[in-house]
Amino acid sequence: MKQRKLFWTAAFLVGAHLMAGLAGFFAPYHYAAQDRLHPYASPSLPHLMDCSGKIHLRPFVYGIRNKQGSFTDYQPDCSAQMPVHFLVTGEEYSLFGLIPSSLHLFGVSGPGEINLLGTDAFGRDQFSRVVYGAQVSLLAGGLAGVLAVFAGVIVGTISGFYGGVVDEAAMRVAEIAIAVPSLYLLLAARSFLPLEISPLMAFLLVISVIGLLSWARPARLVRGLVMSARERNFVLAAQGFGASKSYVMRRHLVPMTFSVALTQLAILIPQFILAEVVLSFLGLGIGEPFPSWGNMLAEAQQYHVLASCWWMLLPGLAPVPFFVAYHALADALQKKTKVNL
Amino acid sequence: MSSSAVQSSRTASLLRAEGLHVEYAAADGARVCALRDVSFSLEPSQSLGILGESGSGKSTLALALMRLLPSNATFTGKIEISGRDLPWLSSSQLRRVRGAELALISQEPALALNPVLSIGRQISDVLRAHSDVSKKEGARRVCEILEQVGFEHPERVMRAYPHQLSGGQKQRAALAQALVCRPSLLIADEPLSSLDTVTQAEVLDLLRRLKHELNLGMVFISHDASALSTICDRVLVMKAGQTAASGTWEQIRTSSDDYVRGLQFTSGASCSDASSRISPPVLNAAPVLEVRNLSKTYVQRQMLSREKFEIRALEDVSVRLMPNATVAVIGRSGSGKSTLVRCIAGFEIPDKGEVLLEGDPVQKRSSVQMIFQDSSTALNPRFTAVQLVAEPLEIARAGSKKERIERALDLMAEVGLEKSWHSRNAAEFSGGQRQRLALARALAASPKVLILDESLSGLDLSLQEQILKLLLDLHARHNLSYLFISHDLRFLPMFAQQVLVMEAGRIVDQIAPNKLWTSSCPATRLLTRVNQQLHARHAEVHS
Amino acid sequence: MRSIRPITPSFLLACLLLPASLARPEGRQQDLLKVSVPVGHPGGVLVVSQSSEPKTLNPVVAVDQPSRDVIRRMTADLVHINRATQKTEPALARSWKSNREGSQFTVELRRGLRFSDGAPFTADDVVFSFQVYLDEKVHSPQRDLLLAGGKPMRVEKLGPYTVKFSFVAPYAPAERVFDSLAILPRHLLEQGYKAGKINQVWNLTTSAEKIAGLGPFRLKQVLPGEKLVLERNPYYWKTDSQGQILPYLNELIFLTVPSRDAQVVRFRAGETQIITQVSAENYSALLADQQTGRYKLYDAGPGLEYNFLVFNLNDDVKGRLPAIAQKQTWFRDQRFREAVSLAIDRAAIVRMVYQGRGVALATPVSPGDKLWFDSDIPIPEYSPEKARKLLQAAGFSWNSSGALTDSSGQPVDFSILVNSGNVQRSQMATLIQEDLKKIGINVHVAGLEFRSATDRVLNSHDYEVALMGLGRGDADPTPDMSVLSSDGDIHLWNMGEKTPATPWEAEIDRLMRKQQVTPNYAERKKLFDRVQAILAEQQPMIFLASPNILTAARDGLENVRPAIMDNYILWNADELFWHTPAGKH
Amino acid sequence: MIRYLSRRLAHGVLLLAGVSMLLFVFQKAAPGDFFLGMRLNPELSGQTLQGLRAEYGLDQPLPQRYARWLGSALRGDLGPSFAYNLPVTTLLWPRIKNTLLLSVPALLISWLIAIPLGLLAAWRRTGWIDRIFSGSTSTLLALPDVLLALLAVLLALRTHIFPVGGMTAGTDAGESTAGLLQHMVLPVFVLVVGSVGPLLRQVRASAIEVMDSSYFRAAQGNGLGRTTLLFRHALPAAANPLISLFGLSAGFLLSASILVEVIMSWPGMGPLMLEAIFGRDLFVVIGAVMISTLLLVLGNLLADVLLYFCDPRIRVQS
Repeated sequence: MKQRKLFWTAAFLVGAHLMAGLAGFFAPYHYAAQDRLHPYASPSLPHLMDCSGKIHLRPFVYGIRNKQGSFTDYQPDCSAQMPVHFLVTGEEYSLFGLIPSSLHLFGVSGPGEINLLGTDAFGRDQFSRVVYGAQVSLLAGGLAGVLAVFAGVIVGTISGFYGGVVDEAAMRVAEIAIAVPSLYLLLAARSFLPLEISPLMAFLLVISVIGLLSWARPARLVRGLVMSARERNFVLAAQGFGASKSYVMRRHLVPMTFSVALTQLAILIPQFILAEVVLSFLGLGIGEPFPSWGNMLAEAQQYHVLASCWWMLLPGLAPVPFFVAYHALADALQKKTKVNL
Repeated sequence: MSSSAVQSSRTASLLRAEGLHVEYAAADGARVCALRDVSFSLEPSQSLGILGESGSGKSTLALALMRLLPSNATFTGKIEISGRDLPWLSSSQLRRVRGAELALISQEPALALNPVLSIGRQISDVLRAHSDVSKKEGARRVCEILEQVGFEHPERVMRAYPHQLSGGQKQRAALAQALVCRPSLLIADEPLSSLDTVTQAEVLDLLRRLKHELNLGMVFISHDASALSTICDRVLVMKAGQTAASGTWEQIRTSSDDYVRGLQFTSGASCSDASSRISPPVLNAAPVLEVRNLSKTYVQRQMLSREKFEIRALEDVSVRLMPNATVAVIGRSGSGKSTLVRCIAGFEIPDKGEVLLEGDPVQKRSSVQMIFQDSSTALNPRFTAVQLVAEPLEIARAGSKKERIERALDLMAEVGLEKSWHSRNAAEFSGGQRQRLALARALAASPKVLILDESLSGLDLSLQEQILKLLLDLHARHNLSYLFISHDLRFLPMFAQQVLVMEAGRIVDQIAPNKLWTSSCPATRLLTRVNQQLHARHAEVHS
Repeated sequence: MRSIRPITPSFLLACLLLPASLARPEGRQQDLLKVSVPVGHPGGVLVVSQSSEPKTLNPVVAVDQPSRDVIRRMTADLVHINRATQKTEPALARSWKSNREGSQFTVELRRGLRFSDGAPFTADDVVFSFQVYLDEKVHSPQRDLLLAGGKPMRVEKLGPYTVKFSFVAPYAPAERVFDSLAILPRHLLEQGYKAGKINQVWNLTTSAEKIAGLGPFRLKQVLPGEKLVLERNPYYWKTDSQGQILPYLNELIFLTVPSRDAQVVRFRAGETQIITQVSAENYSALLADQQTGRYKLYDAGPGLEYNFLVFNLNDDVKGRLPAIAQKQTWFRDQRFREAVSLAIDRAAIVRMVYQGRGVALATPVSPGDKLWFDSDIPIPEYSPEKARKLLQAAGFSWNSSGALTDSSGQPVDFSILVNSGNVQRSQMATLIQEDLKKIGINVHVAGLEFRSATDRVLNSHDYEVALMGLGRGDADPTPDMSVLSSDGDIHLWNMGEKTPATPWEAEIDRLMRKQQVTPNYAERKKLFDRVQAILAEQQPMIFLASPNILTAARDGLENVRPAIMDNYILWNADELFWHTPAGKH
Repeated sequence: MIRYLSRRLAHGVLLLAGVSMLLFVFQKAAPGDFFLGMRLNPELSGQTLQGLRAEYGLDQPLPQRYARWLGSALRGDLGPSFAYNLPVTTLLWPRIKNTLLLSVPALLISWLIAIPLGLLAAWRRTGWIDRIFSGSTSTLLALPDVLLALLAVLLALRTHIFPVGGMTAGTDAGESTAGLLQHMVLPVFVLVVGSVGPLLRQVRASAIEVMDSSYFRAAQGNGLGRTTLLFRHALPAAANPLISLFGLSAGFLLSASILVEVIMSWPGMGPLMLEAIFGRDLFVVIGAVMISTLLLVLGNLLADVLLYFCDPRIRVQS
């Protein structure tokens, strides 16, 4: 049963990441496509019944037009019915940045747009941006998580295996790494990057810095594990066969940390996804026009958005299914780890 | 108690189990049957022994009787305690039965006591859960029971925490906790297996005494027939979750079933047979292993404390091991045996003294190999069998990968493992097979000296015998010298040429094995006496 | 939520203070200033939010807006710029005379005035104040404005109420620089000044009785990080037309509310009573429920802030930053700059970023600057077609994928550096990115936090194009010299250039220097118009838009006359009053 | 004990020194200094700013500045704030108080919720209760603090039950406890919701470990009641990792609420720290981090002392 749960959560996560990777297909529009006539349009949900009460078989959305004297208040335009189609050709995009395509999962025919989650200040489709934003947020979480765990396993293994002065030094440095706020370093890191690299690259580099800086916690865990592991009989036995230190670490100790590392990864990735939100909130996140869950949510701190555009808060909920899945994965891994050890 | 007495007078049975059936849902969704149609009954103040090899479902039976099965287990069957149907009790009724009428002591007393609560509190909590006693009265009763289980200073024990007690004391405290409410039935799940022989004898004595004093009904679970035979009226033999035999000792003893017999007796014949094959040690040659004046002191520092504790684990210990010889080291737990072998194997660095291999300080560590007590910890669970055996070769960079695998397979065959098992993980082998695997792997390192650190004590009697036979075989074939660590003296005469008795880090007696029972050294005499006590019935049978 | 207490402390205070202020202790003649505004009732409390807390109460060192906003309510100047008319008018100086060339001013002070602690105000205080401001060791930010021709002004006391100021050269804006130069109480500060500790006095931990000024309010209490409470100065020197001593309000409370959006939230919830500045989007949101919210919104028209793109034309990047130096060949071409300007949809910026509450700009001077705006200069039109033609004429072409390439086939792309903390400017950058894509220019928007961005523009010059905004604090061209003159401190497009790099820059330098010494307004205006025309033609900076000054106040607050200078709504705090005397909302 | 504590304190001092040095280096690495921010003001000349820089010693080389700062820090003076012209300690103290006013109750409430709920979840570890539990803790963890705080503001704005921000009403002088409590409700609530998720998981995990142990099964087998089992037996045994976590959380008392404070305009360390970091008000940042680090050190020390009293294995000598 647990195996099955593990399988399904892993399958969900793979699927969700794939969906983010295939954002071009799932998103009806490009993330940067502006519709300057319709900023802050509220979500347009597909209808089956039109203004006159007639039922249609194919779902459709209405176009919108500005209310008198306002830039951001709209009313549905009953005269512009736009049926929803599936697998339509639309704007060009490239899958994984390689395969050019113009096929989209769904879209509407007609002059207007379908905005399942409304539009933002530039009239950009929020749904498309959430889907594309997943790329940035998940990539950020994954990248930083992998780096943190990787660095943590290396430092933790060495520190736990050698003990003594090496361990003492590593742990003192770890304390410092935990105590220092990374914000300061981020300012430095971001400002040193050349400007001509794209905001996406710049952001990924910044998030990598965060990841590398977060080695301390996984390192402590791995260290504890290695410290107990190096006293285990099979490690002693290997040494009894005359094994070198590097052999013992490579063959016995590091593999033993894998499950802890994997669990840490499943715990850290969500944390880094949230870190991205905080960074964006402070204006240190990914730059325009790239969407991320964080910089989309950051817009909601503006009063007018908060007070009158509730849909702008929705990107804040996007991480929820991922977190549930990641935590389920972490739990399942933890249980598995326990059985194995 | 009075109500149960009334009921029991009607049904006349203290415990009746009928058709017990337990299945576990395994992680991969499969169902594993741990207990299959087991039935028995027990009259008040009677005791029933449950005998079986490890994995035969004994512990599942104990948990089922307590209704403490884990959540992935499904139970069917009928259990009546003093006429009440246990599986149908509500959780609050069940709570009232547990501890008051029915109590459990389990395998590992160190794990059965909450490490952060004082003994007194743990016992009085049980008392207070079942009867409305005042604090003072409670303390008195706790004191009383502690005295009854043989503590001399119950007040001190009440304030103590589990880690301050020795293994035997812990088991006694656990016993006090189980018995404080005067239950009519005690389920003892391998209460001896984690104790050293001396303590085993003490606890066994105590149980016998309490059984009489308290009129206790008892279900005693063990893999050790000789210990069981000293306390149980009747016995139930289990095999793979099923009843293999049951009845009085007389009936069991005369059973024709090989399994049932194997659990009780060693066929001394095969052993002596093997010992005849033992090549005599070369006495005049230089010792293959010489340990000179080894001393080792551990310093323990308490967190938050300035004081240091010095534990003198070894004091001026010297050992000489001749080629092809076997030296046994015996002693109570904590006498320094393990430290000695760890120093020899190079896992510890002694403070003083030296370890010489063929006259030189040990150069190649692989020449001295160690077989650990619990082989499951000595084998990396991630490795397959062939990887495990080939590991010493890989480390020594001996031959090509193919050659190494071939050699490993040969070694597996030599120790009696099927070559076709090569891709199994260590966990997929049984205890005895794992010990063979460990041997094969030690041999792969072509050692001169093999240290056997209680290598037999985790195994059932029949398995012990098989491994011993294998050891004797290998001894001859590979020109090995054995350093044999044990607290069980039964096999020594057939095996060792010399016995060293250790106590408190020193060697207090050096003696030939056949003179063990006549030694004048008090430590040796204690060990021999206890062994005799524990295995009294066994000895009887053997003779 | 809040219970109505029978006697609020502030009400009690009003009762106590009122008789005291009516019965002035001396019968001596006082030069009070009578202002003609609608007459109000005394009493009440006004709560206003500030985006960060004041850093100091010391006028000599204060540079940040929150500190200045508070200090200006507590102090007074000799000559004051009327925020509504943008012209100077008498304040502590009853009158002043200047010599013909405009280099010497003789100021007659009002008599019989008192500081808020009751100490009398004389010429000595004026002389002391200027001594402090001009002291080089003090590093007062005000000093720089008091220099003409690089030399400090001289201050002489001619009598107990007469002071003479002289500059070494004619100084056209002289009158205006007296504005907001707080006159300091010599009796409280001289000791600190002599001890060399003038920078440390009057900080947020100083007790209220040690701080005094000539402004309408005086300090009552500081709750660090939270709020600062001012109370009515009973010795203030302005009266309304009926002779009531101003100010009307009993207390003025500055609440620290870190973000502009949170300020709106607090206002909307009724916890503050005015907002100094509202963003256009928030303004629209507030407008929607103005009725239920019981507040009024004010649009004071275009302010003095101007947003612009600036091209990196610094010479020192050559060799040091080759990639940028290469792009500078495009940037140096006036036709390229103009094409970029033509491709930017300024109307869309005004509409999308300012919700229509702003104006497109052709020069740094917005129409809000009543005295210096030149309506003859047209706003650059939005025409990607014209931009394309211009680029073609300048030797650019487009490759097969539609990207603009220069004559050597190099694709034209650049990054726009923007302060990521500024929502409006980030939005502008996003819009411009989209606009320039239409003429084939690929733009990266590089958002950096404020100081990192500023460091690149001012110090390292490691940027290509920057989107920035500057505020013109005073409606006068002189402070613009530091941007426009080629030797200016923040001559953004070419920092630290020794001599003007181009003839048109030389021309700007000449015109700016000339206007500074021309006393006649009409002549100065002509000179500055010419400067604006050159800027509009050469476009070293592409001026984009200027937001309207939008403010809001709760219903019942009277005499609210928002202006585009200084603190937009509090500038006449002494005249504000609650329609209902208790001032309850 | 004294020897141990002094060793830990020495570690703490080492940590403080390391952190401060690192901050100096970082600060140097981040471009621009405090006074750069004033340069875009057309009224200020570069010369004046240069003078101000010199006055604060910003023109000196880094090691020299660090040495000077270290010297004064040892005397208890953490340097001046450039922006406020005040000693950092004077500046920080009231804000630390305000922040603790939020974070300490939030911390305590979170633990008070997490312990019984976590124990219960561990007890009822199968079936739908567990699914709801893990689903809701994951959701709690997934909701960014930013979103929670914004939702709280929205709630306050729509319902008018609670004030939308700040510590006291604008017109209050700040003495009324009732008013203060009213203002505390929402931010504390947001902090609790934001922090209770991981605690719940931790409590549950530790408790499960204990409940899987044979001594717990033995206690169950002895017929102890549920409350006794959970609170008298499971909780003390599961306490070790929780106490360490509790000690660790002391280090975040000052920083955990930064975003909430900013969004809900609580006059604590949050707004000040952000302003100081972005404004390069060096000594304010260093001072704040120093105090945070000190809390971390003290928190760990406190955890050790608590462990000493809670865990007899540490306390009693064998």
